[in-house]
Amino acid sequence: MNKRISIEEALNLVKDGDTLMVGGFLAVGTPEALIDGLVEKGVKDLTLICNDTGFPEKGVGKMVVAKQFKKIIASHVGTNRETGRQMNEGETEVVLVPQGTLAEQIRAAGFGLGGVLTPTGMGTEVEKGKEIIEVQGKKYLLEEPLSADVAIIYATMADEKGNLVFHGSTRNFNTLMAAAAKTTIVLADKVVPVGALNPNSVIVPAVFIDYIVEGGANG
Amino acid sequence: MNKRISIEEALNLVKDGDTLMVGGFLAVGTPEALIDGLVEKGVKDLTLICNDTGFPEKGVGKMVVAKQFKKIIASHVGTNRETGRQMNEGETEVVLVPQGTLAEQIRAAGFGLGGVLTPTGMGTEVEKGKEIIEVQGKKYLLEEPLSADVAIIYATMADEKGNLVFHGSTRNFNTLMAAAAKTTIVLADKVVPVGALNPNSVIVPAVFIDYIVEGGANG
Amino acid sequence: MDKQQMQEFIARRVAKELHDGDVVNLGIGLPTLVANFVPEGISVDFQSENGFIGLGPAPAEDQVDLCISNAGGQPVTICEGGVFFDSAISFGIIRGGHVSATVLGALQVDEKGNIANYMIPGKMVPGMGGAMDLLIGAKKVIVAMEHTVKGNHKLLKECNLPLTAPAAVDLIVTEMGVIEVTPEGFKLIEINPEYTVEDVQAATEATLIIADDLKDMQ
Amino acid sequence: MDKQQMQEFIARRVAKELHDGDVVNLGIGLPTLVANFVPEGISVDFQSENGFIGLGPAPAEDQVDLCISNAGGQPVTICEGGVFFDSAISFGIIRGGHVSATVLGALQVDEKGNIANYMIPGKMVPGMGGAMDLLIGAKKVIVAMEHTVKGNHKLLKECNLPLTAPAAVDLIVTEMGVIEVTPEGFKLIEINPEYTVEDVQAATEATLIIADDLKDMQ
Repeated sequence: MNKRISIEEALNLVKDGDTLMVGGFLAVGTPEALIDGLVEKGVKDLTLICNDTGFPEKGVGKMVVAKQFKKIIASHVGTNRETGRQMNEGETEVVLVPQGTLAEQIRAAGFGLGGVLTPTGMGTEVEKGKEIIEVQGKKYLLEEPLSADVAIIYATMADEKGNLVFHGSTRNFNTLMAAAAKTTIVLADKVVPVGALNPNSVIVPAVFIDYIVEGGANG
Repeated sequence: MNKRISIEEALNLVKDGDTLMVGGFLAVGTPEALIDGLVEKGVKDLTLICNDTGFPEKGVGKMVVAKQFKKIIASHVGTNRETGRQMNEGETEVVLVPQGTLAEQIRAAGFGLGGVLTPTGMGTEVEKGKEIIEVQGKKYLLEEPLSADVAIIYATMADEKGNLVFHGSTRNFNTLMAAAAKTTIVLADKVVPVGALNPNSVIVPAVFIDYIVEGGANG
Repeated sequence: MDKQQMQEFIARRVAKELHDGDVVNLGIGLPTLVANFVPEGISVDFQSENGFIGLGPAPAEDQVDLCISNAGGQPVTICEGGVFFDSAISFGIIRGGHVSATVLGALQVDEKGNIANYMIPGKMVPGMGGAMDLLIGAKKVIVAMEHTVKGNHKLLKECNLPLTAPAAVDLIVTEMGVIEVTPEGFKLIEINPEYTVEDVQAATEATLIIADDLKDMQ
Repeated sequence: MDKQQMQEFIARRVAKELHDGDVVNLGIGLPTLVANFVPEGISVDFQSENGFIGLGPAPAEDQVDLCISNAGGQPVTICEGGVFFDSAISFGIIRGGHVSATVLGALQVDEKGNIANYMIPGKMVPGMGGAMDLLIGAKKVIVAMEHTVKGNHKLLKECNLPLTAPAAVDLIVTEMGVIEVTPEGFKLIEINPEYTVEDVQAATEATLIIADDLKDMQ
């Protein structure tokens, strides 16, 4: 079981039309080198699931500028004017989801749940088209799982099995997306031998990781 | 904000009739010294939420033997014959819940969710009385949140704010119960000054912890 | 007061609502300033919804760590005793009621405590980010904003922009005064001595209830 | 074969179902023995539902760490590259389909793949622990057990004890043979040369389909 692959091999795992999860929060904790590769490769008609659409010249926003998405599911697109332009001109479908709901939907997919009930979005446009369920006298929205064909995530360090640790605020959605895709590729700043990480401090267990690419320091 | 209290002060926070969460898995990662104190204090008519009922002479099982519970919610009671006796003779109500479902119910309460949809228990006696909801063509049970008045949990180490770290397989339900009770008391083997723990390695953030008791090494 | 003085005046007043041990989430813009005015003698932890508690000030330029950023993506620091976590835990903390208070800006607030602050249809649709969860989950919701925008009311009888959350706001702090959202409507409990009650009412679409013990805002 | 030999024979055959890189959860009792027979040249990680991957053998008596235990509460070790986690993550791994295979014992299995292994009403009600999640979530469910109990059938047309999960079992390995659960029913694909097909059928309530290429079980 060797999970290490080259960046070229990793890029070949993303196909036109795929649903793609991308880790990161305003481009912090984003697998930047994989984004650059996907822009260059020109894969298209993707559905993006990401916290936000980064900036036009940083993070997943570069793929927005390259018009690689037919649909974007995110909690915030305000930092990338190109997303707004594509949305307003009807070029790209944009679904806005409350950030905590997005986190739970991705977690639900990865953890085999059929969804969660959340009070977030009740009484707002977010409830449109969703089932409302009353539990213990309080009303909640039923939010369904969100899964993907491929997740590209970032980690500060991986061991050769794929156990991951993170520094700073880079975890964000990376930990959740790891479990929620058919194929998960991690871009790690550094890869260390098996046994080098403290089993009490690993944040993402290797069981969720299919492939490891080394390099491309974050930031 | 000084969260450190004596074991006597901690025991006074548990009242007759309370719903009590107790961390631990077959008495591993159980706040044993708090269990001993509650047995001695004789608090009664409690509802227990715990993975299991430990052993007659170890873990929360000591409280079962002392007949302190009117109701027990657990995934497994087979290691404590006294629980089985009380259940069979109608002395104590026992609700058996699949372990993964119990974990999600406690997490849901702590994280403000109205419940989760799980496939676990479909087609078994577990589905009795529960709502069945179809999502994306598959049927799930709606499992509601489980909260408590007081949670007593264990940690290997706490800082003085209440940030927690764990060694080995002691986390189990401790991390989840921390957020799910009105009052959470942690029994930590060791308490260290604020700043002594690596912010990248803390497992339970202090925001969930109300009180810290030092001592009573696990095992 | 120039704009900066006005914003600091608001932020200073909001900071008085904080208590020792509180965990507080500050929105971007004006609310961020609140961190500069935490009263002496109390300790407050700031939560950053992108994944930590213990948000500290911006670092010196040569101390920047690009992996430690706030919810606006800017480099910040983490205080002693802080802790990093992922987005599921971050919003578990928020949605689960573990955040003592959130301070947010708003486009509109109405007398039922409804708030609109995430989109102007057809014009500006940045998305709600974490705002909907914060409004639902934080124990206390404080809106910190200028009382009007270009002479138009922001404190309304009824919001007409899409809501971020219904019946969510507890307290509104502006440069004109401090307003509680009560079951009966907006209640002016403090007033900036530079203004009269009539001034504040004129700048507010909804009818104000004036507190019997109306105080000066400081 | 005495009881121990029989159990080892079963465990050794189950182990042949494992593949390099698999993450496997073993139930208590007979299934635990499978860990001793992992074929050479492949690496398998064992998951322990109480909170880790990388379950290793029991430690020497002077090496016992009471904070590292298996799902039966006994002291064990963790292998290099292992990782500890809490019960929510543990069952996220299980329910989410990230466990390659689980090996469990059973009281009854029927030809639809229904399994009963957590209670005998009025007699034994230990609880399901993690079994229901494992049966729902593991990619492959292997039942490892003796073919009959005190001369009574365990492989039935239809389970009459409360189910732990419906239509969950993929493969059954006993001392008599290896049985696949197919849409048509039980299919005997390997037989212990010590028995005849008639012996196995007599010990099985449901009608067996005999594989065209029935092999010897080794």
